[in-house]
Amino acid sequence: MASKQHNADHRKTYFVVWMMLLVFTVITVWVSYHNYGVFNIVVAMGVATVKATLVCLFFMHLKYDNRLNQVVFVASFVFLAIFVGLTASDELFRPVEAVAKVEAVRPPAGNQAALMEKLRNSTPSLIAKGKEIYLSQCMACHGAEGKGNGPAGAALNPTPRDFTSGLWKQGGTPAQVFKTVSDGMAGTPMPPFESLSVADRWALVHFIRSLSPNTPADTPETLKLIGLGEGVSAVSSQALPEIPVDFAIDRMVKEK
Amino acid sequence: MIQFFKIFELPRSSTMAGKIDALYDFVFWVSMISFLIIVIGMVYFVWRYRRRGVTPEPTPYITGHTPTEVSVAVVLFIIVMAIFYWGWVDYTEIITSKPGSLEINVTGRQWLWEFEYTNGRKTVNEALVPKGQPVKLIMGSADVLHSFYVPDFRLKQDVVPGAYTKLDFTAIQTGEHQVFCAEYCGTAHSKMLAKLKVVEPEEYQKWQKTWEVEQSLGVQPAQAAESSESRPTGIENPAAPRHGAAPELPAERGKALFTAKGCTACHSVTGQILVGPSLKGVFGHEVDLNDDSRITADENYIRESLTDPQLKVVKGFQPVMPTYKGTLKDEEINDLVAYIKSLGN
Amino acid sequence: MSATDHTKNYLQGGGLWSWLTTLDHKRIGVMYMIATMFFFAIGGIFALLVRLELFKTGPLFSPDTYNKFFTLHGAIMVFMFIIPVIPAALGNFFLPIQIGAKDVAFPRLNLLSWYIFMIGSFLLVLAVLSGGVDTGWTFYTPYSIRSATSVIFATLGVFIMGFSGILTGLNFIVTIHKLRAPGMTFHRMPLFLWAIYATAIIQVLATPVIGITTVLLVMERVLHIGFFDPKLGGDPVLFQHFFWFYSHPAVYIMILPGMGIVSEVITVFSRKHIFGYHAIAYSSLAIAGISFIVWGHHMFVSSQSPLANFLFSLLTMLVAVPTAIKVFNWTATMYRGSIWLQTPMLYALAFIFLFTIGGLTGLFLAALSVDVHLHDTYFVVAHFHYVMMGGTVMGLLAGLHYWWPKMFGRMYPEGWGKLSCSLIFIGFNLTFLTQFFLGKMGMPRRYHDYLPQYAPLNMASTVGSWFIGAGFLIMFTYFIWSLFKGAKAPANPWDAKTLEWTIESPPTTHNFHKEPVVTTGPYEYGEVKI
Amino acid sequence: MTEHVVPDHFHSAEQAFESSKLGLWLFLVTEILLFGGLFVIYIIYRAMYPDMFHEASRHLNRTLGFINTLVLICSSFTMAMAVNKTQNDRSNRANQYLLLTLMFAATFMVIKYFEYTHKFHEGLLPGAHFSFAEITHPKADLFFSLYFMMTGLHGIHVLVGIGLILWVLVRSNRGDFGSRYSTPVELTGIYWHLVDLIWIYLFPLLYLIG
Repeated sequence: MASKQHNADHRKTYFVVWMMLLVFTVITVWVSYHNYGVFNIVVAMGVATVKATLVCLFFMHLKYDNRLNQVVFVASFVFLAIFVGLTASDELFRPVEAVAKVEAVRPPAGNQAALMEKLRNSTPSLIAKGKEIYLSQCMACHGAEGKGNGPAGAALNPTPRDFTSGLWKQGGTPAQVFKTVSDGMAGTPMPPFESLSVADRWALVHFIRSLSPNTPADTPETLKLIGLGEGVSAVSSQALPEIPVDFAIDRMVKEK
Repeated sequence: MIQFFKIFELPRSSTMAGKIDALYDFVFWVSMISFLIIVIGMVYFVWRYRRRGVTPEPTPYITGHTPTEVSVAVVLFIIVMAIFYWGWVDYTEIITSKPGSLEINVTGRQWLWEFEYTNGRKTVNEALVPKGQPVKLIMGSADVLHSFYVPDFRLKQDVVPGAYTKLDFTAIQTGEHQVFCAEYCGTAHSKMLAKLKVVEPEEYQKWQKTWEVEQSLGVQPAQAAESSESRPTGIENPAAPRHGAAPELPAERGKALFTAKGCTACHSVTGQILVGPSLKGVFGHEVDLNDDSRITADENYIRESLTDPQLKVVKGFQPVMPTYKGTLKDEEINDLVAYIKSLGN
Repeated sequence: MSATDHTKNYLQGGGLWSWLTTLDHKRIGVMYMIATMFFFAIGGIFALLVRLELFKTGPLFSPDTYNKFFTLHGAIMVFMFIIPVIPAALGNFFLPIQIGAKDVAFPRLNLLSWYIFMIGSFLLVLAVLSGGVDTGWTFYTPYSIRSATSVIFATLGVFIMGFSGILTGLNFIVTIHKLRAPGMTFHRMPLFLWAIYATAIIQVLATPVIGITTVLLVMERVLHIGFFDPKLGGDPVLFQHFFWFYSHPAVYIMILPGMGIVSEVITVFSRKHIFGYHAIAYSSLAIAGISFIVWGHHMFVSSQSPLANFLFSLLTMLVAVPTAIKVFNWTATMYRGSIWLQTPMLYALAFIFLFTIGGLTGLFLAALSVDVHLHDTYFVVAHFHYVMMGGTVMGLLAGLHYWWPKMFGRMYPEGWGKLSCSLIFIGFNLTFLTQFFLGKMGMPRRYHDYLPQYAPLNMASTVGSWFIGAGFLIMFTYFIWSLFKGAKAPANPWDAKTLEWTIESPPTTHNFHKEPVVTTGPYEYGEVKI
Repeated sequence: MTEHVVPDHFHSAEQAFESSKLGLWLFLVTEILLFGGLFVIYIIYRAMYPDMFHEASRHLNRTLGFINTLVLICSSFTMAMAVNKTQNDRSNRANQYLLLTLMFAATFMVIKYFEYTHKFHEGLLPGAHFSFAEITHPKADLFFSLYFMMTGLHGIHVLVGIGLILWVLVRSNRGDFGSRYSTPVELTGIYWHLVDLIWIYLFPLLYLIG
């Protein structure tokens, strides 16, 4: 174990190191309130590394330790750097068109959102169209009058929703019903109907809500679910085939 | 011995195939030579210095010879660097898109390939490309990872959901090339096959023109009044000569369509339950539906199951069958019904 | 050295409870061996089922069942057999003895790592019983997130087994650094220990990353955190980076111990000093180092950036150099030796033959343009079976036969040993040489059913797998038989010079009566000074 | 002062101490690589979506993060003092410092608890459960997934640290440690400093994005 005297001056260094750590923390916070652009990250990381080395050398006694432990500790950072470097060499250096593609996967704010916005409010013609689609796609499980007593529904567990009851498992606002129709309900036999076009699904939503006594209106909260309001949170994969080909092509041409 | 390897040869049907085969052969012979050096050396030593009696013979005290080891390392390093560089040069050619290539949108979906041409024409598990013209596939996936692999072209490219990937090739041989899915994607990964037909450029143009004319007349391809000769494959190639002497029976055409359109992915013809019900011995018999009613599986039921699959779903199955409305022509539906009828005995 | 009866050997004394709570590295090594060999049998059965399905075209099992078979074959063989078997079973047993120590540095930690390994494998067995997993042993997202099979059990099992690997690796590094007998400098250690040391370094550095990967995969399925799920904005290729950052070093965790054993066996059965001790020792460390910078060659065609492909292809080529030096040096060791063709030597020669093919076919897959053609085809399946089974398993069998007399004090039957070795060798080549050509003809991996043109080669491959099955069946029986009926083994049946042969077989609980002082290197054979 | 017996396969207590220290440093390597994985995801996604990280991180409570950093630094200091006191046979002073360290660790977890509940309430949840109107960037859920994964894993390590310090405190009270044998205290100390070191990096990366 370290000798007595050796320990005595340890206590002094601990105190000094402690103070320096507190000061450095204040510095990092202070710097973060001023915007120096990319310099911010460099300062933040620099100060953090200085604090880390202080803790390592003095608190963890690495300074007085034998060479093997020092090599072992430094080696872990070397291999972590390899992991970061080579993974970044792939993820951050992909050809622009592929990265741009990822953005294009988002339903573009343009025509898609406008279409969704227009179809969001119910119209008699939409309800009529919805009824026709309902009879071909949903009647088997949800029954002719939407009471959830469809012939195929009896065997399913849980039994299909009875729309006339006014109860909604995933919310009854137009956006929420749209999301349930588009993505289905995990853990239940309700499959995603993403193969139906957006217009058909809206028609269905309005027809279904016309059966139900409880029809709450949309809030910005629920609109988020289907990508209206300011941004989109859940990217439903069916957005992909919906992309008109020409949009993807001209996006590619612009990139090259 | 060379002849022996020939039977494992694949046709070289793209500009890249020859180059990739050249590097393959080079690495093959480098490996064969080093393998023989090591193995013949080993066998000779084992035979020459085998222990004859019970007591081991005296052996020399050799602890190594650094110069030979270093020279082995250096020689090998040079060879592998050459292989790397050669591979890299060919690879850059594989990934560079040539200007003016024909762009086709490919979507990999669990267990079938959808092709979409710039004029909006859609085909499933089948694509026609002109010979000699660079083609660029813009590929996206609708669910999980897939990989578009054409062994005859020696090319493959993963299809990643959430991003587009691209695969460039220039076909130099007409004919039919098999497309595989090379990235594991679930139950029917081995059934996710497609055919890539390479035809003469004029034929390709005619193929597109006839379709575009139909479109402009506002006639839905499914209901298009088919001319008398019906085409065996879902794709009309008017100029293609009718192969086979006897006119094909609709059932035979239906059988080809059954695999071509990806039905085998979910429906077996052997009675085995895959994703969907087996179609063996179904035609003409009673079928229980999800809504506990019973109907006889006649032509109308099969036709309706192709266009609106979710209407009458067989008991115990999920309504996940995609609709073929718009991608199957009417006479193709007739062929498929004929084929399923032939399974009905 | 007649077996002194006053100190009982480590096998005797105490019932099951004393085994289950033992701190003796030899007993823990035997317990690891029993567990890993049992899982090897299960993995092997799944392999035979996979080959049975591929015997001819047309479905024998349903596609889902087949997908579960190859997934479980992969997962069990990799995580429950080939990674732990040599380091944990043979390494645990012989590392302390070969450096002249009484035990490993942390005996309690050693027992804890065995229990963690059993808990992890219990979870994987639970995954098998609850319907199996059909995602492939690589658990690629997003399919592993969507699949309805019990992926969570399997990934948690892998997560827990990872800790067992870390603790073993940690134990070995500290033991090698701190407990070597007086006089046993690093350059007087047997090459098996250099290999185990390099493997332990990889285990400690790489295994935590599979830990975080499996945790994140479970979080994807449970909390939908979305790092690797394209539906939530994540990138599935990032998962592949995480998986292969561990899994490629893991394949070197598998092969390095095999190489260590072959170095031992070749020198003893050629009665010659190893050719280039320093070259082989430091190439083990070089391979361990390079193994961390090459993982991207698994992802050349998965939309990886051209820059990354360039770097990974270049760095992967570097691995060929230290590997080639090792193979060259083993062959050179046999020059002017006195070669005694016993079963361990047969397996070592089989290792050199098969591993050379495995290594060289790696060159095809490291070259970028050829990999675009061959990736995810049966060429890759053949390559890694040649390296893993042709390499590690041959090395393991060489080590098992070489050290069996020392571990259990019984000789295995030499004739049966040679028979099963030739059966396995022939069967192996028949099974996997054909798969190289299947791959060249473009047959993709993990195919439940294949096109007719691939049928003849697949049939031959399945027949080959039956030979392998027969060979292993014979081996298991004669090993069990030898435990009870085998001839009593002398202390040094092969007249070898490393420390484990200076004590009785089976060794006493404290290995050495008097702590050995090492004065010479491990391979001082060869009397004729040239 | 109960006599500590050196396990017989070691030659000396010094060798036993050096071995367990090397063993712990190797374990710390695995901890760094475990957290390293999450840092890699952070670096990749921050480089891909820098504006999203700026926007999302503004919704973290900086003052609480700042206080937590100070708390952990103080706990690191008290831990170092505890180790020093143990080595000087001043075990009752050491117990007090250990108690102080425990208190700091507990305050850290309490502050964390408030931060988490506040976020659950606001809907700043990871991945698919993210439903927070103000942030418009479609991938904002990635930041909060990262936030919860990193601070969650770190929190678990703090809990383990608390357990270790409690165990060491109990044995120290019993008088097991002194200048001759203080390995468990030193090793727990080094582990605790690593937990603090990881937070030193977490705090600027998550909270202080400019």
